[in-house]
Amino acid sequence: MTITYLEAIREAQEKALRDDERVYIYGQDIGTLGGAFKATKNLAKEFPGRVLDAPISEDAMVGSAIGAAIEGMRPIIEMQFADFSMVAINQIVNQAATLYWRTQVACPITIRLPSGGNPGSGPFHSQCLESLYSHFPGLVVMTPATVEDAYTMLLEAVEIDDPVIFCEHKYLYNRLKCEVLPETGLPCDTARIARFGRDVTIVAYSAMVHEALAAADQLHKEDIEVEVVDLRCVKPFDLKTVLSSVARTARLLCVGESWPWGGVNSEVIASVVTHGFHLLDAPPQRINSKDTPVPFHPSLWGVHKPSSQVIAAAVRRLCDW
Amino acid sequence: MTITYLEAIREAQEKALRDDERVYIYGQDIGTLGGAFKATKNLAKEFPGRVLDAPISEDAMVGSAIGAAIEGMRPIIEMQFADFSMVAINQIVNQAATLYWRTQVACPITIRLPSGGNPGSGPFHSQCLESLYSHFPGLVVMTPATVEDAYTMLLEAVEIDDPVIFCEHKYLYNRLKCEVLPETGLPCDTARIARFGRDVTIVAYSAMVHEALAAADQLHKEDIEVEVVDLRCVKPFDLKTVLSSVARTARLLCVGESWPWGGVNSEVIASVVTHGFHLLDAPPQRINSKDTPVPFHPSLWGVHKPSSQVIAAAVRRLCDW
Amino acid sequence: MLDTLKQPKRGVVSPVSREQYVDAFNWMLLARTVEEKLASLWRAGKISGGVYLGKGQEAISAALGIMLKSGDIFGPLIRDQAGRLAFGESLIDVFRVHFGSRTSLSRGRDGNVHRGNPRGGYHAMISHLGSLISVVAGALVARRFQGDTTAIGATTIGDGGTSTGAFHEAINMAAVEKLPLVVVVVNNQYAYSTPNSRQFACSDLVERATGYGVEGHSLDGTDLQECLEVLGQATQRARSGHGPQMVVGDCLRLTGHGEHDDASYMDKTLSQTRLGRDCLKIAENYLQERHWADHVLLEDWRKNAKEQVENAVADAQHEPLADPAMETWCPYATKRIASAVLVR
Amino acid sequence: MLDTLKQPKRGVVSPVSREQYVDAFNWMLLARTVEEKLASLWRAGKISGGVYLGKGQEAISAALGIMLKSGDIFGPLIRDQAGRLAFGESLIDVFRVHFGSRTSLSRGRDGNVHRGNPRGGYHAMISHLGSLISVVAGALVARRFQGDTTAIGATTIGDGGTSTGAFHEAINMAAVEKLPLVVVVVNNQYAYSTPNSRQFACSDLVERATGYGVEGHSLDGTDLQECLEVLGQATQRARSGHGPQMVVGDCLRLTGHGEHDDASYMDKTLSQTRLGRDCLKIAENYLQERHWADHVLLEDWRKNAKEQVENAVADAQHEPLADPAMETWCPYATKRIASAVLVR
Ligand SMILES: Cc1ncc(C[n+]2csc(CCOP(=O)(O)OP(=O)(O)O)c2C)c(N)n1
Ligand SMILES: Cc1ncc(C[n+]2csc(CCOP(=O)(O)OP(=O)(O)O)c2C)c(N)n1
Ligand SMILES: [Mg+2]
Ligand SMILES: [Mg+2]
Repeated sequence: MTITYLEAIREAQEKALRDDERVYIYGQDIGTLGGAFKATKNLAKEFPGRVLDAPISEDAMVGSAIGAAIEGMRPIIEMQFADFSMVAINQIVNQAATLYWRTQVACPITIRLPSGGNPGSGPFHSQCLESLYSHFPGLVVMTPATVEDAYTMLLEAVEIDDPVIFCEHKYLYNRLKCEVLPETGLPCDTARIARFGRDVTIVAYSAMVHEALAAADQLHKEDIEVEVVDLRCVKPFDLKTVLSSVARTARLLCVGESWPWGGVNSEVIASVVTHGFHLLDAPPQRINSKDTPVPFHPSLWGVHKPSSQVIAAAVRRLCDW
Repeated sequence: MTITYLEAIREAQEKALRDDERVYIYGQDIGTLGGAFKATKNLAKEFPGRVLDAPISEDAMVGSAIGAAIEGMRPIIEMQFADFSMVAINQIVNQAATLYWRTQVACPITIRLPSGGNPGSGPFHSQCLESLYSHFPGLVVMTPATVEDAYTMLLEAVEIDDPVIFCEHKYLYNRLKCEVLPETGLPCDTARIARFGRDVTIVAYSAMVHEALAAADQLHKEDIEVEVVDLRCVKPFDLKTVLSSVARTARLLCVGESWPWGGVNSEVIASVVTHGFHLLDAPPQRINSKDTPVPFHPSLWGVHKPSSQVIAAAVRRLCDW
Repeated sequence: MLDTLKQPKRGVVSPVSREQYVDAFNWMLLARTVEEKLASLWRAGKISGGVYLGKGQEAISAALGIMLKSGDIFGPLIRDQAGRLAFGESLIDVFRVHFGSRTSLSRGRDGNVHRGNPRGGYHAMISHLGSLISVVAGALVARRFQGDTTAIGATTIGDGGTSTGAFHEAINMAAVEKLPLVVVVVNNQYAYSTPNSRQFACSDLVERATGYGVEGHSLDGTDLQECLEVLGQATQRARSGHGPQMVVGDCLRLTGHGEHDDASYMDKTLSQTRLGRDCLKIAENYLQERHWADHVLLEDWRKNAKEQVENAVADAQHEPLADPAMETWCPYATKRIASAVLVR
Repeated sequence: MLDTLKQPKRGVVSPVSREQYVDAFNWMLLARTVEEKLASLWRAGKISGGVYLGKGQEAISAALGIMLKSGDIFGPLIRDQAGRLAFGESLIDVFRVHFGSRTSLSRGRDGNVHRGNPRGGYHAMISHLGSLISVVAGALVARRFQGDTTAIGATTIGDGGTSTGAFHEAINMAAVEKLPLVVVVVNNQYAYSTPNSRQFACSDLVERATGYGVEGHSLDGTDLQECLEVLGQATQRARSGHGPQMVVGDCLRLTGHGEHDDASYMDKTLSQTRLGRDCLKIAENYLQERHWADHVLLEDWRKNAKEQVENAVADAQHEPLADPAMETWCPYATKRIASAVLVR
């Protein structure tokens, strides 16, 4: 029996609901329908009254989760698409993210953002907002790249006492599978070496880990050994693991699907060069989506976001430095 | 007769209203009151019907400006504080910033954000959101540091066919003065060398330019000559001028008041190292506000944001590299 | 391109004339025909992205569309195919955008319902529900500045969309400014899978009008005659200086939320009620009862609609698709800024 | 610390008893005394940041505060000094937070009106208007999950705050969930300098209640007796399962928006109307007319309030101020995350 990335998210929520009575889920169409992507399939039936359909009021959805968290609950909010979280951002970054700092009362809410592009989704159903939320103090921003991480990190997100932005990638929902869900995983603030290599370090997260791995497979045939670091969590992120990988390879390429200006890539590069400048034999490089909205047409979309081909080409250039 | 930074903003709006009948201003309390900071003092009287008090509806304020821009107007929106623009961010980044790309219809709106800290202002009246807005494709983000720039750049913002986020710094409002307003200024996509020096390049913008200059004054006495580049506009920013300064000094320190993760500093550093790695003799460094909300108490606030002392110390370390 | 498409002869006629009814009916029919085609193209995998249809809502949408005149402003939402056509959208534009053609209004950059030609008064929605209302209101603010005293603006929103903060802010602001704005709330009983009972607690959304200080109207969305009457009146009131009008039309979504959705969550008994009537069928009967059209004429109209649609599809299919090589990858309109960005 | 401060004896008494009236009056008097002190401290430059006062709104605020019981939830806004005190805020906390004391509820991190003790049911507002309502609603959702069937939540908002999308979303959601939430709209005629006429177009904000499907109440905010009666009723209705209650209280802001503001933009004639009456004076008269208090007793109460305030100020002034050296500069509650962040 195999389990998809999407099913792992459902399983994690089921387990959280089962194990912890403080957990409930709130979001549009998550009850009878089981969510636009079916991430809460049957949960409303299994846990009556704890998986609730919300009106189209993202601000109030998040605000109410904050209030419930103050009273000791551990709400999970499903945004129908990451993009719609923009109308709740004030509650997220100004109310939830500052609550502990202002009042010493923790705000353990998890906000699930179905993120990233898919062919034909267009500019308002494709956004990657991890870079946006990471800018704000007080949020933990998770970006799982594997089925296992989708499962254990979501459980961790619910456990953590801070507001977590859980960026689950829609492209991976049904494309990634694993055999069996793990009991435990790495803590979110630890990156994972997804592939070992000696020549170049690629730092990636979420769906881009798989593009990086595909590029690494290709480059292996060309005798270039790429090390792929999966950040797993982008705020905070595990600089130590990144630096020690760069210490081995002396070359860094960052790959992320969000927009270039001030994104994860620029933060990783800035952190690496301020703390590990001497480790680098070549200028660090980055590949992002293009700096335009995400296009609708699949042929435009395919070029807008980073692909394994573009990554491989960048690695080759880095090796020739 | 001297003119303050705040008065320059008023003068620019007066000139825009006078010269271009497509211009109008919309914002809370900007009519009779002349705005919370008096940036529109008397303008409602001078231009009847063109300086309008808005309800407390930031989303609708920006949405309506977009509609008016589509019909050929050039609205200026005053946010009472930058912080409150968060409840309008969806209109700004998803509607205004994408309009031209989606429809080939330009969206010439200017959104004025009274930004940055002042003693005793606290976490929700002090924010610097330039890094946030710069992340999104389609916006121009201006951050004037001088009275002259406040004036000419605001006029330029109104002229530009794209949505402009105009980050005016409240700390500078009454503290900066000049003798006479210039007729013309540099275009916004050109940075300015605010002080020439040979040893270290400091890249700064907005109020931080003045902290950098104060540090440079101090360091001059210690025989360290700092070059200060005032970015003026952070999205897009003038990488060429930054690179050519770094080419001369071989050392880079970036200073910005916004939060560290993925801010202007990290974008500038990432751009410099990817394009000018070989120019640097030492790891580039950055100083931001601390990664917490902006504290209320002046003594906390003074340490939360970068100061000339902290900048000077960082420069000394850089020189000792 | 839309600028010339509105016939100025249109406007309010009360009581509803044959001419107006037939006009609206034909837009309904054309919309239904377009949408049936879209659905089959989608099933055949010929469309990338979703397809969202307005089946059951054509009467409201068409009636609104024909009440708008040249120079008016329209901000349609996802189920407004009929209104779009009545407002002047050309058939080929519908298919171009669904195919992602390079010549489409968005040049393949956005798809399906997000199309528009804003400078022609035909707004292009973004997905975030509620956010278009203030844009249409702002366009009317501009018209006021420009001395245009005759144009009105209209936009639609679903029962679900009324729960957004954007909806509230926009209507309130339009009321303060007394703008000639018509907001049509189409209560099709569901927001995706969410029934009214989980969306709001008032007994009828029209009760919100008083709280905004705007005029409220109700209509039965399955009855074209009533749609024409009420929307005729509402647009007329807006046009003659009575400020924003809120029209709440009741109907039932006779399709899934999108074509991917089998709508199995819907309360089956609703389709047996008055709400569940197919407005197109009701209108056909009405035409026949009144002797405004007989079988032969109806069949003629149907054939005509089909032909138009088939031609448009054929034409659109021949057009070049979006091509990354031809993309500028630049979101800026200002030349200087664009070149500064592209240089890098 | 607040947990123990509410006396459970409080609740609805109808008609208003002397005990209740006197209780509320004394909170009003104490609040007025606190605020006069804050104003003079501000003028003397002893407070960093702004000072925002509730002069003219004490009757509404105090009446609301005393209707809340131990275990209830309160989300006060900027002009709720009286309600805060009645709900159990200690005087020293008021001054600590204004001085930026290290021992204040926010430890100098936030100031003036942003104080609270959320785990004690006493919420700490952020500046963004409207955004607290859904938080209070959410706290009530939690209570429902936890099986608490007696607690209610109350929060206030200004006339200006009703124009925010957050206000709309929160009330609508609370109505759908039928939460025991009391939203008190204090219409003091102005939002900073903006008069009602530029804020909304309905004739009375209470007209919004029907549109949300919640119960609406109106009161004259200058009349403590009416405040007690209506808020008694509204809290009682919420408590007994009738869902959200919207109470609209009319009054006039008898001070600037903040102490920096001379309010010269205000319509001077308003202060001559019933709205412009000082609720504290009216209440004094009422007490005397009813023979519930005479000059001597009133003077006694005044002296007592002054003494309490002076003592609290003196105590707060002796406390250590916020000190950057003692700051952790870490916004995370999770130990592991905090240490990961601080290591760098
Ligand atoms: C702010 C926002 N949140 C969520 C969505 C996702 N979404 C798209 S359509 C829809 C349901 C809309 O229902 P309704 O407004 O009743 O319109 P209908 O589909 O019935 O015509 C939802 C939730 C959205 N587009 N915008
Ligand atoms: C979303 C938002 N926009 C703007 C502001 C700035 N602001 C603070 S108080 C105020 C006026 C509030 O008026 P009202 O709601 O009537 O309350 P009152 O001050 O009269 O008690 C404004 C505009 C804010 N706090 N939040
Ligand atoms: Mg609907
Ligand atoms: Mg007010």
